[in-house]
Amino acid sequence: MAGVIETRGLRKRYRRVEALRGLDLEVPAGSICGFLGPNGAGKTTTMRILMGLIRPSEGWASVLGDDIDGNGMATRSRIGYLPQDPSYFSRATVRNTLRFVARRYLAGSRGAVNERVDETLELVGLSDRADRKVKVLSGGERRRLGIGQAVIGDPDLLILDEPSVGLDPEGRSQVLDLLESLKERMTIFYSSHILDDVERVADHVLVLDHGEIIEQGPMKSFLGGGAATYRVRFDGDGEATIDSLAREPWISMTRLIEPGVWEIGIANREAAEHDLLRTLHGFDGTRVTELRPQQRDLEDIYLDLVGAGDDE
Amino acid sequence: MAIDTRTAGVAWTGSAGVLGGEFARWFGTRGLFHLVFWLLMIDGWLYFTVVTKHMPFGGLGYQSLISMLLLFVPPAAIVLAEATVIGEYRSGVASWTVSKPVPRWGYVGGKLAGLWVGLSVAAIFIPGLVAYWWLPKVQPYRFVTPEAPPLGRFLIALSVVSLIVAFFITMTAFLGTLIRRRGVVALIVLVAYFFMRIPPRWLWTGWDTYTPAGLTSAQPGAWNPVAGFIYGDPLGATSAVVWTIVASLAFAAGAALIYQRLEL
Amino acid sequence: MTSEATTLRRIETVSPLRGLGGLLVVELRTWFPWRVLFLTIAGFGVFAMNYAGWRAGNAEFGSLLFPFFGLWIAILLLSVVSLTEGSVLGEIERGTASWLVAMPIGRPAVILAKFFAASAGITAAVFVTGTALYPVLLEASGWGRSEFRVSELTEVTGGPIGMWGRFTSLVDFGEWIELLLALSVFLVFVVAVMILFGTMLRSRTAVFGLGLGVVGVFGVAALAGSFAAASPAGLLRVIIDVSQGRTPSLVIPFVASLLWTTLVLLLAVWRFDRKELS
Amino acid sequence: MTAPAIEIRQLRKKYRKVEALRGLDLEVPRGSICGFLGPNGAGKTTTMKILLGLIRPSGGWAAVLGDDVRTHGLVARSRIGYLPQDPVFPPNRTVRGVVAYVARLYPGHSHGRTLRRRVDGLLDRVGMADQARRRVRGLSGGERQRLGVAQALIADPDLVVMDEPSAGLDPVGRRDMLSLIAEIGGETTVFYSTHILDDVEQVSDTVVMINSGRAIAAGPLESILESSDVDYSVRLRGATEDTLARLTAESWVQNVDPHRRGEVEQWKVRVTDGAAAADRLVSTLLADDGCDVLEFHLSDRRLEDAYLEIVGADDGD
Repeated sequence: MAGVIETRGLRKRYRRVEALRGLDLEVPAGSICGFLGPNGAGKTTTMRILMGLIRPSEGWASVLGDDIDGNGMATRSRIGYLPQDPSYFSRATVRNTLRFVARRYLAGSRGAVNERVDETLELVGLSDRADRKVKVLSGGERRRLGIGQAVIGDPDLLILDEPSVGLDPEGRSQVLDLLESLKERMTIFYSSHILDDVERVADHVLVLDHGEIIEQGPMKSFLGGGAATYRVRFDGDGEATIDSLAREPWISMTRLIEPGVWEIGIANREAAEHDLLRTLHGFDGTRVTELRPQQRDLEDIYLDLVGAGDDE
Repeated sequence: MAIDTRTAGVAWTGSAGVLGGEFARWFGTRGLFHLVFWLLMIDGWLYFTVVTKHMPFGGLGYQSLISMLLLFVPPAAIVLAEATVIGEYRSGVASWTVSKPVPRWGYVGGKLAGLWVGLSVAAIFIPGLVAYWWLPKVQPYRFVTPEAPPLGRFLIALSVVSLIVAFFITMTAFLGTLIRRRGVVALIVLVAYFFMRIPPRWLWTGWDTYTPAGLTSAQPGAWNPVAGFIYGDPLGATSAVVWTIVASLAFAAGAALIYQRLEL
Repeated sequence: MTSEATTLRRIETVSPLRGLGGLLVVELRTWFPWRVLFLTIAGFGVFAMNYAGWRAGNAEFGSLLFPFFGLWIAILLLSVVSLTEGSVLGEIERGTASWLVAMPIGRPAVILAKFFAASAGITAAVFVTGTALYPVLLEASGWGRSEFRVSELTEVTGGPIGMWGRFTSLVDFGEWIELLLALSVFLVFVVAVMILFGTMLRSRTAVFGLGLGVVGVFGVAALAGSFAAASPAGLLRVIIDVSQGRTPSLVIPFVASLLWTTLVLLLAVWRFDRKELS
Repeated sequence: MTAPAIEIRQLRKKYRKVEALRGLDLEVPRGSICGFLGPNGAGKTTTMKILLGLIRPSGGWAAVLGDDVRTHGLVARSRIGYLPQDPVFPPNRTVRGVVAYVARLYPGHSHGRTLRRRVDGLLDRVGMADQARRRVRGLSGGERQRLGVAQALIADPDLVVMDEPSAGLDPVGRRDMLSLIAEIGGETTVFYSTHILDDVEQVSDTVVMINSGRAIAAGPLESILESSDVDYSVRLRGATEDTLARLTAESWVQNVDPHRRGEVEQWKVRVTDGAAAADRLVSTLLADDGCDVLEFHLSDRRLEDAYLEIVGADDGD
């Protein structure tokens, strides 16, 4: 099934700066796709091209099956977009802004539209701010309005440019919960710099650097499915338990790190996740007090890919 | 008191920094752009009219030069002053600047002084003197008074035009810090500029003495006083010059005072 | 999203004018009521000043109508330029334009909504002021001398051009409305030019400066009579002729100005359509 | 006794209807690196703007390095480097031009080539060396942020005040920011607000938490992180409902706070009896075959947990 967003050889030049150098990316349908990359890598440029705000210098791109060179109007009615630092009508209230956006995407009775507006206000937690002027909203509230106006048209695809920048921890986790709840109904393509949030919610990852995709794939393959190592701590020294465990076929290696703390290598992760703790717990005598997968998180992998401090 | 000398020292460096920053821009790209624009706008058009006798100014030489400066430079000063004062307030550049060790009066003063001096040099003095140089080389058959006016009186006339420009810059700044809405402030000052050209004397007899109108408005069938001055007519409304200076300083002080209380 | 979503269908129609209605409502709200009120009050204020001075001086009727007209036109021109200099660039700088255009909204709709709203606002101000003043002018023209000096208006150019003319009687209401229409169409042309500059230049200061320049050139050209009738300046020419007692035909400059305005507007629409909104 | 870097007593600020600061007390010792934390709208930006003399307090008193910000604001600002929230610079200046311009505003600034070298050195430190000649107008959010840091440090300030310096920065940029803060800490005091609490743990030595205009916690980082409660963090996958029910029913379990991310469930299990938990937690979790335990350990208390708890408690009462 073709990807919701596909690009082939996408290039964009601004006078001296080459923002995109032949981008080939694919965003699978129904996924929450994290779009990562350093500042100035070309993330915002890519999103603007997909939204038809700017034209590519070369290459081809399609969104929801339609080539972006067409007038893109029909496709845009199926996309919700949140720009990096959005600004709305200066005199409007939150409710009027959402009603204006709803009218652009949906045809229906005034009552139905108002109902949809109230629902969206509820969804993004702005019901008590509905009749406030947009210009008096705080940074966090503006960000929620941004997500609300992107979602209100019931789109098939959501494109969000750093949706949770400037949000406090509580606000960020609400955004994650919101993206989670929207997952069934639409594909979500969003850029972010806070990678442990992305790791928690995204199931597909694209990494852009200096205008080129340097890595893309499902989150699992990113985090390295295959071999896995675990760190286990025992109440006693755990010697006996480790010896008997070592005889299990799917254990590749065991290593003592410090008294009572062992590192265990396992051939494949699925077996480890199901059997390791059960097997360890099965041996009477010592008690397991801690089990930690030694997994490199998305940020470590990202820093390797981007070559931390690679300002060549 | 030790602390006050410290404050004074910091205030001086900060204000000088802002003023220096403005002059650097005026002697850089911005100044060059303006110089080319005004040479075309003033000297270019004057040359066109003098040679082709086409436009109403046709063939009147030095007086029409002064009139053109009085007609075109003040509106430009109003637009530029509004863009600087209100534009930087709204965009947040003002807030960023006064978060440095820069006193607010130093910020406002530096911006206005930079604009006044920069615009006067690029739009009044250089185009004026360039015209002073080439006008006699064009056969003066259409000039009302062919020979060039004495350079001294000509320079004084250019300085009076520059004072009038200062009046409009500071008036825009004062209203700009008070109202802080771009379109409205420019409109009010542009209307005032218009009333300086055709003063509604029936409304207030003091126009000619207390405002630049005394210098810019022409009695029917005569030159405006500044244009007339270069060929020996007495400036007449010297009080207008004095009051223009007083008004400019008052507007500038008012703008600085209001800016002192602004929340940025 | 609850079941009610069924009564809401996703928009399918595709046209460059999509969203014009919604945008027009927003743009009209920036002009009505405040800006129109502001322009109307300015018009009345200028007239009241003139009228007071004129009654006191007991001068000829021409010296009431004529300076008022000159002043009123000048202030309306300055107002149009000052109030529309930020209409396109203001939105682009704030980022509102890219937010709008990312929605299923036709780019032409954004420009046309701004043009129609500004034109409606200014035309309303001209006609409200004009029609309200007509009875006062009619009564005032009943007495007072009837010749005048046109030079007061031409002082705009700063040179002593003396021209005498006669002013017979006030134009009848039909011709008065034609005058207001001519003035409105010229102002609408200036709106189109300002919007075009907004799509071509990068700084609002430049748009403002150029706007004042264009208005100045058209104004001076109309007074000097050197512009052909087939241009918006011809409209100004008509206004001056009518107020000097002559009755020139309004058709040619009127049609010409509408064509000029449409051309400028189409260029603005085309420019905005291709503009890169970063 | 040298005055503290920042001293605030009963600071109040009322915008038309909203009371942004309701009697804030705060003290930041010299040479410390202080994280200033709080939810959106708690009053962080208002506090900083008062310190910088951008807005006037409605009540109370604030001093920077011993100088009262209202009577001697100028002297105070001559020793502060400030990075506002989403900074705005003169659009037509170049990146190098902005930093040099700021330097000249401070008393005792260097000139000519020495200034030029300092500016380029600092631009290199923030990773903007190759953008030095670019116009500010075309910079992206992250690049503007890096320029913001450079212009805040160019005048060798004694106090650096930064309002969400790492908002919009990518992971590499954030890491450079942290190492930069750590480097200038010590002789320079750093007072910065942020929402990314892991960063604060790595670099700050003191923390101040503010909520609805009042300080709700302040002190060294270690004291903030201490807590009497015993918590376990557990990650599971599969059918977890009845395991959850069974766990909450246990006598030694006070409560379980579940979060779902994809198919993985993240639980925070607060226990009342540590010993009983150590004994029976694993067997309780493993009772249901359909649910796998991916990870479990005593949760190493993170600043984010302490923050959510303290702010939650403050909102609660």
